[in-house]
Amino acid sequence: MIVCVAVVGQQNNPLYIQSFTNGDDTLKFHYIVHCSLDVIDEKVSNPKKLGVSLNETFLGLLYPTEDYKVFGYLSNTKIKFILVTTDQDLRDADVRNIFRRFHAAYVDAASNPFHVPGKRITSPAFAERVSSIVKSFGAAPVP
Amino acid sequence: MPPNSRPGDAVFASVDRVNAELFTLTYGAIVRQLLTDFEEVDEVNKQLDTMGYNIGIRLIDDFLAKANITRCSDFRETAETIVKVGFKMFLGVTGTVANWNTDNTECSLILDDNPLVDFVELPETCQGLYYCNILCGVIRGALEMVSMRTEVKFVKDVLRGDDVFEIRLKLLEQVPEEYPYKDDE
Amino acid sequence: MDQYPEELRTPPMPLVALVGMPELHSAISLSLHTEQLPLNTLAIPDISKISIIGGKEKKPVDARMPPPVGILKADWLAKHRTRSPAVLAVLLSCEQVYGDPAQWLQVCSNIDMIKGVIRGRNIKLVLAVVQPSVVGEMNEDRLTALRKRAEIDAKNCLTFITHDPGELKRSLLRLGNVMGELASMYYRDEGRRVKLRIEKRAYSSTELSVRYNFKVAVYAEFRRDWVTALKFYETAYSLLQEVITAHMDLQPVQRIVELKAVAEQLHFKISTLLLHSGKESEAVKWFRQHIVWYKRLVGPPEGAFLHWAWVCKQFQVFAELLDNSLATASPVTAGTPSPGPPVTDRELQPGYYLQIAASYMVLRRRCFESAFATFEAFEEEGAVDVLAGPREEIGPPLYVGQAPRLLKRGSTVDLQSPTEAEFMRHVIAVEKNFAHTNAAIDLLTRAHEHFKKIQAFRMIYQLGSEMGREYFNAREYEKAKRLFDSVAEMYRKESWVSILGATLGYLRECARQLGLLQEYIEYALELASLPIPATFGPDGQHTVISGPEVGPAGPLGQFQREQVHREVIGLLQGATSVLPAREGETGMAVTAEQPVALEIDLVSPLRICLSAYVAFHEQIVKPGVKTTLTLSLLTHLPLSLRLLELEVHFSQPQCSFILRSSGYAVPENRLSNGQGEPSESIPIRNDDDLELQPSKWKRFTVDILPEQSGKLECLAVVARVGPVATIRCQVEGPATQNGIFLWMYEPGLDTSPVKDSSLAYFGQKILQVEEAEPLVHVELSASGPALVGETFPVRILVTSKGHPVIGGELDVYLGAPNPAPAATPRSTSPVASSTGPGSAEILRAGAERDSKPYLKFVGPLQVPPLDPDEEWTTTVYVRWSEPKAVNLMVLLGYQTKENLISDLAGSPSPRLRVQKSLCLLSEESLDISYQYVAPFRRDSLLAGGLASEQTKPTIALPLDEASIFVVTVKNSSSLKVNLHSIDVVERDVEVCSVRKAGTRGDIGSVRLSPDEVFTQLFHVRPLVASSAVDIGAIEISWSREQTVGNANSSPDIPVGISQGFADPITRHFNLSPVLVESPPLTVTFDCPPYAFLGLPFMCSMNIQNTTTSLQEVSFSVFDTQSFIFSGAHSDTLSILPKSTYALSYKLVPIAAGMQQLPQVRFTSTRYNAGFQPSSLSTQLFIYPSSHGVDPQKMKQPALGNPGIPLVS
Amino acid sequence: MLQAPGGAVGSSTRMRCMYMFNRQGVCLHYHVWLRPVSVLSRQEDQKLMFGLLFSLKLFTAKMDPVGGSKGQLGAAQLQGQGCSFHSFQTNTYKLSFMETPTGLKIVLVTDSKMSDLREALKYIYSNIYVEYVVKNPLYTPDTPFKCELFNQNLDNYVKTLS
Amino acid sequence: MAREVAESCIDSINLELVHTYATRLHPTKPELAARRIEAIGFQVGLQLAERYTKERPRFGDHLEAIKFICKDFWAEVFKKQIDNLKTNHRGVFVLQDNRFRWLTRFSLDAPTSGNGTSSSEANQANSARASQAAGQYLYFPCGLIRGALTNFGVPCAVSAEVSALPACSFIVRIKG
Amino acid sequence: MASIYNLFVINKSGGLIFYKDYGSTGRLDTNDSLRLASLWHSMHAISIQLSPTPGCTGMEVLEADTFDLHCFQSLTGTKLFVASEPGAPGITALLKTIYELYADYVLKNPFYEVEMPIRCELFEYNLLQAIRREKYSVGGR
Repeated sequence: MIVCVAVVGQQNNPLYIQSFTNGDDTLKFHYIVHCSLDVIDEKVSNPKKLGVSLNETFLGLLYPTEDYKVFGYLSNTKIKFILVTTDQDLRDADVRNIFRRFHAAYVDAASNPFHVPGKRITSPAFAERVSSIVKSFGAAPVP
Repeated sequence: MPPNSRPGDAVFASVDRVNAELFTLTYGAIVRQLLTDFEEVDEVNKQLDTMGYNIGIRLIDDFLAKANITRCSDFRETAETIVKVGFKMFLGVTGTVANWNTDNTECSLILDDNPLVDFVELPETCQGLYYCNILCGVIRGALEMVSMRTEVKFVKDVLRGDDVFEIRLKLLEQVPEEYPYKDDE
Repeated sequence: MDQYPEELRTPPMPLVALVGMPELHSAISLSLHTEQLPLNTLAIPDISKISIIGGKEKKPVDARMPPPVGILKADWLAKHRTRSPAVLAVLLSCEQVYGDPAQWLQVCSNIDMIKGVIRGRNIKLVLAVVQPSVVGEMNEDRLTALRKRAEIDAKNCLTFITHDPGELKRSLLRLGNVMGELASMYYRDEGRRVKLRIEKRAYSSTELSVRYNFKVAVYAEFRRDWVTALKFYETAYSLLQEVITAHMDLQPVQRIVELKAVAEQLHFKISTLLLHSGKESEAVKWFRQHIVWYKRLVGPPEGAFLHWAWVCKQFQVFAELLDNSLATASPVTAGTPSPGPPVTDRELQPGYYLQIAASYMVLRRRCFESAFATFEAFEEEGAVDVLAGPREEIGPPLYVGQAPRLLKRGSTVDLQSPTEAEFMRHVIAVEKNFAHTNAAIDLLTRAHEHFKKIQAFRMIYQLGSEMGREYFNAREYEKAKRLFDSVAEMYRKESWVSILGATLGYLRECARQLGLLQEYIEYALELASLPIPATFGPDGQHTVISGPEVGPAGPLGQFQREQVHREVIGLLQGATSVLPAREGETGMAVTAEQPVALEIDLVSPLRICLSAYVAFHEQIVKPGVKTTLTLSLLTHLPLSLRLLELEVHFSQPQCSFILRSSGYAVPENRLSNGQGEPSESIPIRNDDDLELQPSKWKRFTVDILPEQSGKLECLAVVARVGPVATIRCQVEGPATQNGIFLWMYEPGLDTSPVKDSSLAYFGQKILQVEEAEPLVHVELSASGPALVGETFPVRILVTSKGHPVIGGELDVYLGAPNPAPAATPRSTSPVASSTGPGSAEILRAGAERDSKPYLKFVGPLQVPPLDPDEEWTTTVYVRWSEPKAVNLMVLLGYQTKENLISDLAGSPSPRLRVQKSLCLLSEESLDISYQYVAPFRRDSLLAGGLASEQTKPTIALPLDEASIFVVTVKNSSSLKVNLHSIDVVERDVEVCSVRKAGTRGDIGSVRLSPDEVFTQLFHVRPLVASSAVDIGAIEISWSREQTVGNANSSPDIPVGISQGFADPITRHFNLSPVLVESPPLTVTFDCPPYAFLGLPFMCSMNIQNTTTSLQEVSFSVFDTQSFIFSGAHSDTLSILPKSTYALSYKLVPIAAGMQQLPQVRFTSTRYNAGFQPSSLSTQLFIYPSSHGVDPQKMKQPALGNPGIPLVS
Repeated sequence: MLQAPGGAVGSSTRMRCMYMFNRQGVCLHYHVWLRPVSVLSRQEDQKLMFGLLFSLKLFTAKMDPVGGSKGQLGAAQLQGQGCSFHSFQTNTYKLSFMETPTGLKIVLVTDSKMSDLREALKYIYSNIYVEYVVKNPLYTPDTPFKCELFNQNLDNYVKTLS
Repeated sequence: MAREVAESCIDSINLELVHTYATRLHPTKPELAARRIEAIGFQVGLQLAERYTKERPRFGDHLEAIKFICKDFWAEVFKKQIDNLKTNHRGVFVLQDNRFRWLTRFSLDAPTSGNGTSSSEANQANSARASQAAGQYLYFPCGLIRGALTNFGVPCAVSAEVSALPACSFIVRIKG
Repeated sequence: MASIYNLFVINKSGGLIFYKDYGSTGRLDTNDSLRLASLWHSMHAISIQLSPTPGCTGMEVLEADTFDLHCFQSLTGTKLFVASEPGAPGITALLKTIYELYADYVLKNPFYEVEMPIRCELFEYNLLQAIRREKYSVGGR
């Protein structure tokens, strides 16, 4: 299940970061997401070495931590989308699909005239959409 | 509906159309810029209304021509036309007219959707903003060109949590045509 | 990893043994070691020591044996690598073999003994007969006999030739091959044997099959058969898992420890092998599963820390393995297709594992701390750690992963192994001395190194904060603070507020612990100002950031920000104090003794706490003109902030001012205490509202009155938060404002500091104050052209038009005539060096008491202070020594006000300058010429003059004769000039006397209009003959004609200064020296003053010889048509010394009017020089008739009367 | 001298001229193809024309033999109220007239034989005036204009009229 | 099927946008007005860039981004592609549109010739006025382009030139 | 059967000298008819002034939304005009006939004063006949 989703801006500043656990461990995810930016940089800077198909938005598994897997997606406008999941093995296709919906949600949020590009996303609608996406992925609060 | 005026969707089908995104976003950007320029919401509402007015006085001709309307002297029928033909022809949406007052000088134009507000979420800082206020201006301007002085304002706004957009339309007077040159004749 | 024993770390090497002929051992073992598959050699000096060969009799296993008390024998590996060889080589010298039977028997018995030893261990045997020399024949049947004895086939019995290096080499090689083969054969057999058992499953417990598989694997390794080895290790590994799952019931700690130790060993082997064969990702996947599987095996809580220690070790070791293999292997490629989730790049980074290891190290510490606490609680008195007992009582563990044995307890393992309690006591005792923090930090540092290599800087900073946390836990606050500081910097840059917040929490705490008040406040302010409230989705539950990492600040959120805010503001206001770091101490506080003055420059992270923008409403103003300034303050503190005062500082201090909250009463001691109070002079404006609302612009609009020209920049504002707490904040122009970082990512429309949109774009924090217009009028006036020699007055009029003139200095100097030098006045020094020296000079009227009426002008004139519309005038004089046009330049420098304040400020109020120039022409007033004239009709022969005729004509005068000296003065100027006197001053009266001719002595004052000429005659009588007589000089005194307001002088000469012209100018004109000589001959011409037409008359020439010698003079007369005469036309006559000869003619005029008499030319033969009277003196007027003319007159001879002024 | 630029060039010889008035009687546009005679100054002419239109409307509105009760002659009317007219003809010319609800009056003067021009006027209004004048960003509504595009398109169009 | 509106809406809003800022709000400060209008275009550009590239792989380089503008982006917004793209290979691109949709209705007063002025010079005067007038209406599209490119990580400055109505070209200068 | 609504006769100075209503709804009272007449008179004059080409004699046909108006002007300046149903044919001819009747029965009437309102049964009678003859329906009687 997805425990954390994040949108990170062009300046690598967090635009939106939301964790879906009940535990008081939110900061942990900030660290994880933030570090995953390194991996994204690496992947983008030398795509072939890491066997990413050139310029594909979906970056695949960035890295696993002890308890999580971190997936990445980089839009054409250098917006990064990051998923933290607990699942051991996920089908790329599924994750890709999640990201696509996720991106779509972002694009609409970004189209809100009152959303200034590059700023944190506070749109409730967006949050709503995101959590529904997450839920649809079978996210259930950890007991 | 006035005689021999074409039905709204026919007109809409006939006019040049563009993807609404550009329009929606442009309008949004303008509103935001105005908000940054004049920090007061009321001032922005005013500005939007003025802009609408200026648009209206031009747009009316486009409308009459495309919708093939040769005369509109009856207020009731005019209101209908706005909602059924006007909104449809320009915004691709139709609404309804409701809440006529007894002497048929006031009514509500009701839209449950309009392309201006796609993607829009009002930040709490902008309470009191009538996001679509430009529409009021347009209607006012257009009607003035067909010699109806009106007062147009939003009373319901989905963005503010209402169920529909409701524009209150009030006819102040119908200006009769008179000979401008007093000197001779 | 290096804590592993050698035999585990390195791949095993076959072991062989040598016996006999020790002298050869070293050579042989060396060569064996260098075999392509090297062999370790166990060298046994002689047969008697053969027993050291380890290993026990192999007895067949049977199922009835009880399950072993351990899984892997602790020493088994070591034994096989060091003590039980695979092959034994016996070296015999040939004479032993071929020598006398006695020795031969010895050999045989040895062989039997050896066979005894190796039997049952099926160690392979090799015989080598050493032939040290060529001599000594081979004896085939002895050799075969030997073989028979040793029961080995021929190829294992070889001869070893040492006498010839080539041979030796070959022999070594042979020996090596044979032993190599045998060795691998041995290990294969051993392997087979064990495998057989496995297949038979002829034993009770899985433990054993683990062991056997392990053994098979090891034997395979001996044979370098990695594949097999790997296979069996893997089986062993999985069997072990069976063992564990078999009895998952609560295990005693020791058991778990053992099992995990075995697992660790097996896994180590596996990963080593995988990595060696370049299968990194395989290895990684194995490791993953390894961890996943064993992480669960925590065991009883009191032993948890052991578990985490173990896990930690797994990671650390794997990291090291990976590191080594990466160091050797070619660059890894991820995503090699293989089952299971792909291996990411990260997982091939040693750093990745080290970091995780570190986290487990931390976990280990935590668990230990709790375990230790409980242990302390229940530990009975005086219990001792038996396992820490003396050496001899403690035996090494029998099996891998078991505890040491307590030997004195008894003989069996069960007795010897410690109880659970003892064991725990022991491990806790050990763990107590373990420096977890250092270990963790060490791991982190190493991880740090690795990530540096791949520039994963975010990871690096995360490691940084982890280290920081470790130090913080270890109460090493300086170190922690240093780390956190650098980390914070990074998160600010990345504007990851949440993490930054946590870091600041730590920093603030460090500052508190270290007693750093200022920093404490700064961290607190920043923390409070962070845009944390909604770093999360809007849904309520998530508005705080929490987790173990948040540290002392506690969960981050609006509430906590507000707490921090109240706390720190209270501190600044002096209301509260920080709670002390340790009990009994007093917490830090802001007091008069310990005031706080914070600095917020343009890059300070505290700008989010307070930032200031200013915009002048104009770009350029004139000094002294009021202009408006908008000052905007912004704070992002969570609660409103009330300022007591707000000082605004400008580059021109006199513009600075203070806004003072009307509520605020300044404490008396403010002045006394020495903190940033430059300015009680600063004007104070009361403003009742100095309260800043969170994230809302506070805008002040104030009037500024700049007085100095130049740029006026608003530098900073100083906000007084508490009586002794100020925040100084540098200001920016609104145009530069593009969101305050961190907050610029916050939603909400960012409004600009100034409301007026155009000001927002074009507003400047710098104001250009123009130079004040010099409102002073300087006027130069002079009258027309000047005359050389006179002191020509120029009037300078300074009029102040509008502003006062203070400390004015007037500089006057001459420049080249127009075009005037464009260069600034300063560049050309006063009193024009530019114009030729002395051609003109500037003078000043001397004071009354001064001897000289005029003084040379030096240095500038001081101008008295002038009030607006006052005027002041002065006059300077110019005197020319030669006609020349010059530019008179006047430079007035002054200030508009007293300079004292600004002098203090170091910036003198600028001097305004006015420059004026006037082109002056000068003319030569008079030009003077003179000539000498001989007396009338009396000519002297002056040889000198003649002699020097061809050379330059020097004027020669007859000695003691009164020659006439004519001085002509012409007015060459364009002005009327009064000529007061013309005199000749003799140089020496004895030498030559000069007398003014004419009756009137002084000419009085003659006025000469331009070009008018005046002539004055003198009689010059030289008294001494000399070649150069200096007669003296002409002295002319003149003055310009007084014209009061005459037309041609353009600016009227003000009456005041006309006196400049009044006094006459005297000019001297030196006469060039003349030649004076006494003439040898003098001719005096004598004739009547006039004659009548037709009437004859006489005229004569008296030739006087002044010499004492006879003079011959020839003469010739030339006719003229006006006269007829008789007498010789030419002749030569001799004149006696000192006598006179008269030569006379009678002439009859035949024409009337002024007629030229016949010319006579004399030539002195002596001096061979001719001369004739000037034609002028030989003219005569002829009356047409005598009628009306008194004939009497004709009688007396008329001498030319000198003294008549000849006016030409 | 009232010959407008590019007027007659190639355009149908049957066209004479065109007037456009706004409701305030301002002549927004005056277009001449062929007008040998014009008695009055341009202003007078235009004013007179507007006057005529206005009176004619009053006339027809009053005259209207079928429309029911009508106010008395010259009573102020709302835009588009009452009976209006669409053309009249004399021996020398025909005048065709149209008025939009916005009070825009378009007058087309042609030779007297010209057929019914109501459609033509509508076309000129919707496809030429609206497109090239109203939608021209440089055009200030309700002011006189002489846009090139308008002229071109108008000329091209009237060529097609018989 | 994406939602549609009448093109008149776009035209009107553009027209009024310029009128509001250039004529009503900042009549005396043309460059301020320009900035505002451009800023509005910029935001829209950013957003459109976001929308239009939702489903496509990332651009490899600047040129790809520019081409995208010329083709897909232009097509989306103006229903046609840029007619001609030139570059000096040193970061300057010229996008030429021979019939820029938003200028098609631009029409000036016909030169009131006939009285002396030769139509040629009148025309010149005209086109001069035209470009001057049209200029204001190009700040917005300039903003659009800059916004989109910026969002693609191509920081640049964009200016426009009107040659002969309704043709115009946009000059993109890539920064750094 | 096209219908005629009314007939106006105006003298050269624009005075209404004859008006007959043939059944227009909401018929005109005298004042109105007088005003309309003079209004027509002046508009007729204006129409001449506005002619783009020379030789204009003024409005002949006016096509209104609900009726056509045909106008005949005699050389003496007398104007006759009728309002008829739109597109009613032959009105011009009718007017001619009416003019002849005017000549015969009005002008030749010794008691008739020129330029003065016409009160003359004969004229009216023949007028009606003529209209009938030309087969125009006249409303009312």
